[in-house]
Amino acid sequence: MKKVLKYVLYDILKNRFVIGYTLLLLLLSFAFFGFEVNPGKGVISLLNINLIVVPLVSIIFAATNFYNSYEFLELLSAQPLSRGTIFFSQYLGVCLSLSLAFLIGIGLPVLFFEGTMVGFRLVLTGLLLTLAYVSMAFWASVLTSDKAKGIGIALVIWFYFTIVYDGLVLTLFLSLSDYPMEKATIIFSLLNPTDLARILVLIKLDVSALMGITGAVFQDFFGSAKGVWISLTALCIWFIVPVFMAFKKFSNKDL
Amino acid sequence: MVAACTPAQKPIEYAKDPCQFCKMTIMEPGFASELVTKKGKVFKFDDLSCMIKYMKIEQTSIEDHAYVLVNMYGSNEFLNVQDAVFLHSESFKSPMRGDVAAFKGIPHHSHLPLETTEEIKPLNWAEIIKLF
Amino acid sequence: MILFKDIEKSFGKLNVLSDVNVEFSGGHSIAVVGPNGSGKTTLIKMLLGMVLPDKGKVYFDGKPISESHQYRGRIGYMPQISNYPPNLKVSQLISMMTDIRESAGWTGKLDNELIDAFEIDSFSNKTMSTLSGGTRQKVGAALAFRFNPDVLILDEPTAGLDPAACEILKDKIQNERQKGKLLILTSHILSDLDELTDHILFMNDSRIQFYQEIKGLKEEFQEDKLGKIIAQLMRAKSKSQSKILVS
Amino acid sequence: MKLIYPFLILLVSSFLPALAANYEIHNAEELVRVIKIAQDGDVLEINAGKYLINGLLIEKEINLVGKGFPVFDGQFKGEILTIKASNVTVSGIRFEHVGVTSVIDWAAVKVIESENVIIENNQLFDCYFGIYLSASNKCIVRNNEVEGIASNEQNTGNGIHSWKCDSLLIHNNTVRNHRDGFYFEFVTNSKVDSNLSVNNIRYGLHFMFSHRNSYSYNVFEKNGAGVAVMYTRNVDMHHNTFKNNWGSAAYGILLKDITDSHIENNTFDKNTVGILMEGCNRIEVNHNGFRSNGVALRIQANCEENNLKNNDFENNTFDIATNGMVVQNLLLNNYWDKYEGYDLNKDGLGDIEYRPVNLFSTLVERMPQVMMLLRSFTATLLDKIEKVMPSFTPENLMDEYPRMKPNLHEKIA
Repeated sequence: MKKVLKYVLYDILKNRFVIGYTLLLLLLSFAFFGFEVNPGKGVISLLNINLIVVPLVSIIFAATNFYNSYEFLELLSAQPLSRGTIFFSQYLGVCLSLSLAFLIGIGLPVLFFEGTMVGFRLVLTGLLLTLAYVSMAFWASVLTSDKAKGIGIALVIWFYFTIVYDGLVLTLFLSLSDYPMEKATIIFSLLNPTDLARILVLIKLDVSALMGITGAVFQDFFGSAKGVWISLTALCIWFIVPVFMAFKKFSNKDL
Repeated sequence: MVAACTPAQKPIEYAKDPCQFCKMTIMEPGFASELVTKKGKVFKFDDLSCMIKYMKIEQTSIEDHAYVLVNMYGSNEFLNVQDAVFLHSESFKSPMRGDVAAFKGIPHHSHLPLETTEEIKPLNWAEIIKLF
Repeated sequence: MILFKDIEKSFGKLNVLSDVNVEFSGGHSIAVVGPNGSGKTTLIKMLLGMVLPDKGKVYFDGKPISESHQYRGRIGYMPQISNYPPNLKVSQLISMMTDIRESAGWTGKLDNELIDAFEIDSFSNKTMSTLSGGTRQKVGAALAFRFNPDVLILDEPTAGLDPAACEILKDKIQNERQKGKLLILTSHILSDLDELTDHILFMNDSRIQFYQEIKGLKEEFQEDKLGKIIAQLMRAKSKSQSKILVS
Repeated sequence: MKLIYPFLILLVSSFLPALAANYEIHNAEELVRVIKIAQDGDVLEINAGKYLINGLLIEKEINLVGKGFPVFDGQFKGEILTIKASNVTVSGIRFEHVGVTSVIDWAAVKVIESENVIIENNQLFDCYFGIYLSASNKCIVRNNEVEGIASNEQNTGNGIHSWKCDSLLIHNNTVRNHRDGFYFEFVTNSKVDSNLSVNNIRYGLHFMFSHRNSYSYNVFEKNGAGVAVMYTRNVDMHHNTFKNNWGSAAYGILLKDITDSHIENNTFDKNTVGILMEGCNRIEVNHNGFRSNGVALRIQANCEENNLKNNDFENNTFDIATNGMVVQNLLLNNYWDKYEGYDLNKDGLGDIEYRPVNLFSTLVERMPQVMMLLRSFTATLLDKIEKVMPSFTPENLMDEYPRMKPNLHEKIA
């Protein structure tokens, strides 16, 4: 696998899109930290990049790249390689290159300007989000052979987790305000990787606000070491399960 | 989710939970009280007077709730308000000065922080509501 | 050497292979022929493990190919259109393929005949995306032969190649044929097939219509040119079955 | 008869000092014996050492002066000193180990129905209640250090507790790990200044029904629920610092039913809620700094005619939250770091108004769990839409002339 991965990486790292993405993130990082007197505000702006731009780029790039590499995947499958090797070389290649872009574009500036726990969590959750959305992109891509359809599904996934899901939760909370919903907040948070990443950073950043109003259950959970570990595990599940489903589908797929 | 919606009483976390009405932290077990709505929402109070005032403002009564509970005086054991006997005296010094203590039956005088000469009449829930 | 046994395959409602039972032996050079959509490509892809049968099994040297991917180390495959990672250099692609074969246990002498003949070294520093279609075909051909495989699967090998390169490739194919290798070819250029193959597998309507030696076929049809025979066959089929066989 | 008493006191205090005796005390028995024989105005110099004392009643106008911090150990058996006489001074003594009862509030030093008692420079450690003033006037409590043991949460009393008192001075004390650091009920015309109240389980400062008092230059930090101020008129709070009060029921200040009061030049730093105002009228909230709070100001709908001027709002998650539509309060010339307007005429004031209440905070007021969506794309989107066409947030709650620069010159550290 290492052999193939090496060449997949050679290819993707020279991809103009990945280079552009790295530069864009770098530019944004320096702009946010440079213009804001208060680094806390820079972190908030970067958090939005983390939650909106990073998932979008990850899922679209991964899906597009999958379809563009389709013939190459065919070619590889005629070689003495297992489907697993082919699939995971491609998957890891995309994950590693996007993670590297993220680490250079956001990780380094954060380390430089905001080397705190908040900064660390920002980078960690951003990385996990990258992996999660790449996984979902792969899943979407193996489900359909139609490139336009696959990228469409990827976009819908992003749109759902970024906007629709929160809108649904909001509506649900407001219409069920007569019911006890303390535990529901935790469940709802765990069911959306973007929300999970956001809360893991906010629980450090806006701790005073979150401590106050969400209720004891929420703050006890996300404020405790156990809760943080559960959340991180959940985020990992968010990239492991889709990639596993994608791999299962890919193994039995006609190329 | 279904389980979460079945009304159930919840223990009060002293020094942590706020009173729904006066927003103060609930500290003293002997005076705290709790409302559980039929939909399962729990409201906690640091003083019986807070709960009664809250119920009056919200215009609700016992019938609207799954549980209306009060701590027995000097303990953190809940008692249904309709099963309780109440005593009202300034000597109780309850957190919001409702100064009402709840008991399972009429308590022995010597267990109370009352001035020896003080004589107080036991009250029931209907009578206690009128106090606040 | 290669055995297709009771193969059934459909894509959704579309039946692409039914009741396929055929055995290819070493030393044969087989032309896979049939109208578009008859299942040729699916058959080849199935042999390479890209398409999985719904029913039945494909055996390579007696072993089902679904059990291990190692057999593909003995196959050289030249796809019809060679698309490679755009930012990879030719040299990197070649060394990747070498790495893959070697880590799959391949040992032996590299066959660099085509690499030399096509002068691939002269552009080995270029990235794949900068190469023309024909040049990419040259790389594909060179890679298919490079590891001295026992089986060669060549999908439209001459399409896109300039006449000179075409001749080089055909010579190479003839060479390998003489070494007793199993060759499986598809081509629209029937004269090529005439020249390069000795067996014909004729497919139509997702079934194998027949598999036999070309020599015998020519005698049967009293015709010397393979092209004419095939044209005849196809016409006959489309009339008798009143089916539109277009893809 | 009652009239003669003041005269006697006057006589004693003006003629006796010269005659006042000085006693050197070395142990508990001696202390008890001397208190029996001592006259008004006498000074008892108490030498360092351990004194096992409980329930020592002082009914004479004497001065207890510790030398090298003698330790009065109550052995958890009851109160240590109970003072029922005016003009008593207690200083330089370390009090330890006052026991807990649910019926009586045992304290290290309790003053009952007396005047001009001075309690200063003492140390109190592991006492149920620390200093307890009951129905006493004109007393001074200063420079004391009061430290409880926080582990037994419900069994800790208040550090400095006053009930039905008038004209007290509470100055430069430190209280830690008690239930309420400072507690005042029915206390009037008193001054509480330069105290430090840290890590108390409930409130750093808590007063009810205590009119016409002033609180200044105090620091309230990391108290379980911050500071609570209730049912009181004419409170003057200035130059205090409220910081790091975190929790679901924690406030810099919880103001409940307060009228005609001043809250000025205070600093609110990193509190869950800086100020919660409920049922508050005619309060001047001016020149305060609100920084890094969850909600800087939470104004309930039943607050009217409050003025908020020249305050600085920086780095708060929410500047103002409210649960109503119409809020009859004035916001003027505050600095809001979230303000996005311009100052084209260069008068230091923004050219358009600032509305500090956003839609999201309004939704949170209605359903607290909505907070889960804080800073989500959806929440931001809703706020932007609301800004363009306000429909849910109170339209008249706005600062018409917001400042472009902070009023206070100190920047965030």
